[in-house]
Amino acid sequence: MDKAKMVKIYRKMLEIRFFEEKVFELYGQNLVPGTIHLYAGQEAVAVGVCENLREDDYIVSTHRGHGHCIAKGAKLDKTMAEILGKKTGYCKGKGGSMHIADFSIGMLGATAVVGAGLPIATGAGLSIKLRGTDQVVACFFGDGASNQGTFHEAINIAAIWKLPVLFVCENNLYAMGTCQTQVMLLKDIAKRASAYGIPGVSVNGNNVLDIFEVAQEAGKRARNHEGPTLIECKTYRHKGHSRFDPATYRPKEEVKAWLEQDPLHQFKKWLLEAGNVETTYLDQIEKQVITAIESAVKFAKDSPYPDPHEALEDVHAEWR
Amino acid sequence: MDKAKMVKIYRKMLEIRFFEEKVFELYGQNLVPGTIHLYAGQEAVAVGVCENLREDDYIVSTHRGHGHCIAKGAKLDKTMAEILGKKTGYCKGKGGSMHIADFSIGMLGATAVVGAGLPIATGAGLSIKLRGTDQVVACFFGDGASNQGTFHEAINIAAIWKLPVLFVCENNLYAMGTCQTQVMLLKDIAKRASAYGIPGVSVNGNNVLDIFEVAQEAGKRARNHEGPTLIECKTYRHKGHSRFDPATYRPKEEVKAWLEQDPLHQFKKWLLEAGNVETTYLDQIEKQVITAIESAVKFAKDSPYPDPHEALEDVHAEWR
Amino acid sequence: MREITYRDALREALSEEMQKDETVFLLGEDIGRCWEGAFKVTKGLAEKFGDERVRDTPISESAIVGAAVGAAITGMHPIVEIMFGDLTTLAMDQIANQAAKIRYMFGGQVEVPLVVRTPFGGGVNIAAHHSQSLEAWFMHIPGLLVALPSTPYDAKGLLKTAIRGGDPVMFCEHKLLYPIKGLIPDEDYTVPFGVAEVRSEGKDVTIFATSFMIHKALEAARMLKKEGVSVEVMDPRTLVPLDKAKLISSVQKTGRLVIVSEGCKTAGVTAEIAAVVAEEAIDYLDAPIKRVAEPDTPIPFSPPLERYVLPNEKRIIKAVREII
Amino acid sequence: MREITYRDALREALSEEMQKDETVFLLGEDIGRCWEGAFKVTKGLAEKFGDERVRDTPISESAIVGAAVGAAITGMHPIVEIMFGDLTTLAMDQIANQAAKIRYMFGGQVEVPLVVRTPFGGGVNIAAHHSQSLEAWFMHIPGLLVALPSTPYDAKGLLKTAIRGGDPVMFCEHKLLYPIKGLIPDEDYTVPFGVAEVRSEGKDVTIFATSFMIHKALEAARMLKKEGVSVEVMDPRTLVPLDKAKLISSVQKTGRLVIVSEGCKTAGVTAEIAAVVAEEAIDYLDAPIKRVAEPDTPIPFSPPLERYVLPNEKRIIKAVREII
Ligand SMILES: Cc1ncc(C[n+]2csc(CCOP(=O)(O)OP(=O)(O)O)c2C)c(N)n1
Ligand SMILES: Cc1ncc(C[n+]2csc(CCOP(=O)(O)OP(=O)(O)O)c2C)c(N)n1
Ligand SMILES: [Mg+2]
Ligand SMILES: [Mg+2]
Repeated sequence: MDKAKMVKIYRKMLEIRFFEEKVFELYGQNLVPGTIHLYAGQEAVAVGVCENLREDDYIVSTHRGHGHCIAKGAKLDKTMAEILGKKTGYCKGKGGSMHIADFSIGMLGATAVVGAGLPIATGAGLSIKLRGTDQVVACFFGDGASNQGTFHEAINIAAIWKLPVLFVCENNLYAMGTCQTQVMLLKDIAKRASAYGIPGVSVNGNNVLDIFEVAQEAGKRARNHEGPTLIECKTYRHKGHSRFDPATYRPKEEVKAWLEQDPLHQFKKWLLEAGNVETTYLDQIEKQVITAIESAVKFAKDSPYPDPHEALEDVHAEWR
Repeated sequence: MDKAKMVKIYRKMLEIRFFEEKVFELYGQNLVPGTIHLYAGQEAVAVGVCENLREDDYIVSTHRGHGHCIAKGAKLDKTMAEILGKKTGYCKGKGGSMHIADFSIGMLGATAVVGAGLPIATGAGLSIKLRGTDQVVACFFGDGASNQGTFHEAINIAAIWKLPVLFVCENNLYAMGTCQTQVMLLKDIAKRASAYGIPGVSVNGNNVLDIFEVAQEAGKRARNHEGPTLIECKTYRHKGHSRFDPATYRPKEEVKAWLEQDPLHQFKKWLLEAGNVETTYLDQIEKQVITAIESAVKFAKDSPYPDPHEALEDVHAEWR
Repeated sequence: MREITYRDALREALSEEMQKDETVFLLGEDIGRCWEGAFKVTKGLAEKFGDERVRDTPISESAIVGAAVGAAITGMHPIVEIMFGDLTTLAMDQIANQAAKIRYMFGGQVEVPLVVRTPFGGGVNIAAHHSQSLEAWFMHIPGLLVALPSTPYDAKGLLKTAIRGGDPVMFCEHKLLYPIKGLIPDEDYTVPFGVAEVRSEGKDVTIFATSFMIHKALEAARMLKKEGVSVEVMDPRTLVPLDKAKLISSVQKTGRLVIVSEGCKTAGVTAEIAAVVAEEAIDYLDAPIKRVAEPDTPIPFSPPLERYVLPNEKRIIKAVREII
Repeated sequence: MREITYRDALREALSEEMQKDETVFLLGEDIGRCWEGAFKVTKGLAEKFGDERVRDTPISESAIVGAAVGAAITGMHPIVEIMFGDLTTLAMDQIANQAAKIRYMFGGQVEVPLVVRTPFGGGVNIAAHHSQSLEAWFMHIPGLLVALPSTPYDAKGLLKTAIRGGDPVMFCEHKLLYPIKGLIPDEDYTVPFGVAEVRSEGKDVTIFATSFMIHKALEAARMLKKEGVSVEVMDPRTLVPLDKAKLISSVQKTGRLVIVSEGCKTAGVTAEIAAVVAEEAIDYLDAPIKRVAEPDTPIPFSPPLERYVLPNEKRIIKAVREII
């Protein structure tokens, strides 16, 4: 991997981290309607996967989707505006945090129904196959989602039709307050791949380079018509599940241990030590990112809310 | 296994076979409304499993359920009457072939929605656990059903809660016209058990003694609070999927090979050769079975249809 | 004009649209060359268009519809067959939460051109899990269009419109209609959504009927005619969009309305139609509205029981007489 | 009498019935000790009754409801919590085809004593997948009972009735009702199904409203009173069974009917109520029926948009004025 790429990865991860910190702050100021599910702590997954994707590749996202959007190349300002319910947001304020999409960059949208994205990603894979392009789809979902029937049905279909889908399970150990160990006997969700005859890989979800490599391999297989891969990224969310969750169900030591393995800090350290990148350069990037986020926030704050009657638009396609 | 048990097994298998032949005949005479899914060819599965069950154990059945009913001990006459839509049938004619139940013997009913029985069986298992009895549940379903989301969700739940359920997959290679190889990459559906951390066993579904043993083992585990087992029985249906299906999608050689492994003939042969049972005794049983079926048919034919207005009864429980 | 069956009319629509548009493809359980559809609608299509475009699936209703959604939002025009309408219950999240809402939630960024074909209705003694009519559920979910052709002409024309459109369409067929015959033009044609058809003109009472019930309504109208009652029979052809204008003008003319539809009475199709008239045209009514539907029971298996719950000519005539 | 919240009232019902009847148990996602329910209804119950009877489940809606069905037909009284009503779509086969139909299909051999509790409704800006109201779907499926309490008193009393009964009950709560307070008796009581409650007597117009909308209707009634309009506000408390008699006698008295319910207008709760009156009591009406519901759109996220689609006092008052 060349330096430019490494730095780009760092920048993206930083963007996500700072973006989420800002969302958290704005939330405290009562500027974010509804609820939020922050991605902080899982940045390595979205970025490690998406850095293998082209603009015309697709992703399918979840309720915890800000990171996926940014990693795929969504604009910070329109993302933030959507989260604030503004007219200038990606979905004109209709979707909000849990339903961001940007079809112009292959971001096929987030669904707030846990597990509902897997069949949709499979369908995008089928579409690629039928259209005969060499695109791929990355489908993000959580450990909790892997107990939904859709997980089973969709991966099986992708397997038998050899569809170009990367099923990326972000195993952050919890689904709301429910620990993985309560709801499945397996330790490695990746092992479920064997039920469909496809490869399954468990990877350190806080190491962006590991993820990058695994996703690269899976991407190659996909583009080569060799079918889907199930990638399990073991990671951790830094905050509670949603708005008011203090996450007291997580043992303190566990939280501490994971925070020490912060994917961003680890990668920064690696860049400085093994990557031959200079601190000043990273500081510079950090400043740029902060500026970009500030300007996104300003854009979002300054943007108007949609007009109420716009609620009646966009239900049906144009042909009616 | 003692001789009496062996002979009982034979008798049950024979009952199912002759019963289904009769249903087919009555169907030809236009006495069976709707459609039918015959169990002929798969007798070893229902009998091999159910001979391990007590009367207070449960089974959950499918659209191809006559064999399950008879194996669990349902009365031939009330079963036949139900299939003919008569008032004297198990469900007063409301259920028909696809929805027979006999709660008095723990037959919790057949559902015609493929895969819908698995969660119900899991719930019966949960009920047993909560009530603290040592009953077990056997849940029958097909190869096709194992691609439903409910398969995944239900087995996972039974696994984590260690519920006393035998998930019995009758892999007859086809789901309607769809061959197993078209819709899953695995050869052995039992391997899917590993996705849930429970044992999975593939067994010759045309050998009743093999099935009996595997189910015995699984039953012991279940009664011992060690949790569920996935049992795959490789078998074959002798007829088409349903009423008018000539089953031409099945290669002739395949059909021939399987017919040669008829579970009933094999077991009969074994009884005569290894089991020390005399032909005359088996002939006698055969006669008894034929008589029993004839009388069931007579009962069913002679029974009245329900009164039309009975259609309005049984929607709600008594308390209203 | 040619006379063909409803089943063949559907197949022609599929075939012609697949011929014309490469992005149109079919998926569903047993629609391919081995079985060719539980009701044989896709007969011959796998041979003609190949297994890739006439795609057998595992028994995974939720993922089938979901896959169609994913294909629809990435440039394809999928047509799903769900073998029995009762089984749409298994895919209801993908239908009602995903397909129906994606366009809206994402601020109109994308269309979801997707057709779900499925047979509803009773009458063939296959009991509670294979005989329901659930159109009312779909009507209740904004974003979905709901078509329910009653003739071969409409079957072909509405299906073509559905395929050419950009919205998810719940295309509700009826098991007993597949073999019925009717005339269709030789050339390409479509039937627009939202345009009701008066199947028989009359002035004493309006019978609004859907799908297979149109034929029962026409039969009732013929019998009533003998008694001197002039019946207008109206077929909405699509429930979403609904041709309110035609419904209301017919009620304005006749002053009496009987609504006939399979599916359970409570909160069913007949409820919405009655409500529209009670809200927007009550002054034209000279009598109570009558609804003829299934009583609130599941569909029973045994023939005398099933006959008892399904709406028929007799019950329609009785309803008409009660308000004439 | 004590004043407690709707949330606490529900919890008391659960707790008291669990205390009384060993076969009653709870299952659902995050209802156990770690989270205690997304809306905290089950707070403290796991501690009190143990993890076996207050059972956290995987995210598997279909199997959760299915498991409850299996438990219900083998001697238990399960109470399922589905975290959001929108997610019942994932369990619709188990709800509508299994739970609802088992008793009927099997000729009355068994009861299915099962309660599915789930919150519906908008108003908290959580967009299209977490804000729907789908009661109309359940009404359409025979075999299900549908309760929708609007007060703490009813929440407790109806839930007890639901738990003690032998039928599957869709118990529809409302997100905005959880914190509201009301009086309940100290002693054990139940609220019967099928008995509507007149929340405010009046003679000029009847407002039939459900769930959270009762409070909007009462607010509207207060404001209209100032203008000299006397409004009768009726709360059905259960939609199945429906207290038709009380509805009709109120309409007979007032001659005017406004029906208010969240959920989309088309084929929704308001449709059935309008249809019942159009069929059985049209002669009492002096004006068209009015329906106040969500327009046919998904629920949008942004506050001004969401406010625009949800029914409110203003729209109710407007509807009343249009027919007064
Ligand atoms: C089908 C469904 N069930 C329940 C919920 C409520 N819910 C929202 S997020 C969540 C937990 C999801 O856990 P996981 O898949 O591990 O993702 P994570 O939140 O950890 O990123 C739940 C239960 C939902 N939105 N959809
Ligand atoms: C959910 C569902 N999808 C489709 C059908 C239609 N159908 C009935 S039986 C059947 C095939 C079932 O195959 P399998 O599970 O292998 O059982 P088998 O018929 O071979 O015994 C299908 C597709 C159904 N009844 N339910
Ligand atoms: Mg998680
Ligand atoms: Mg099979």
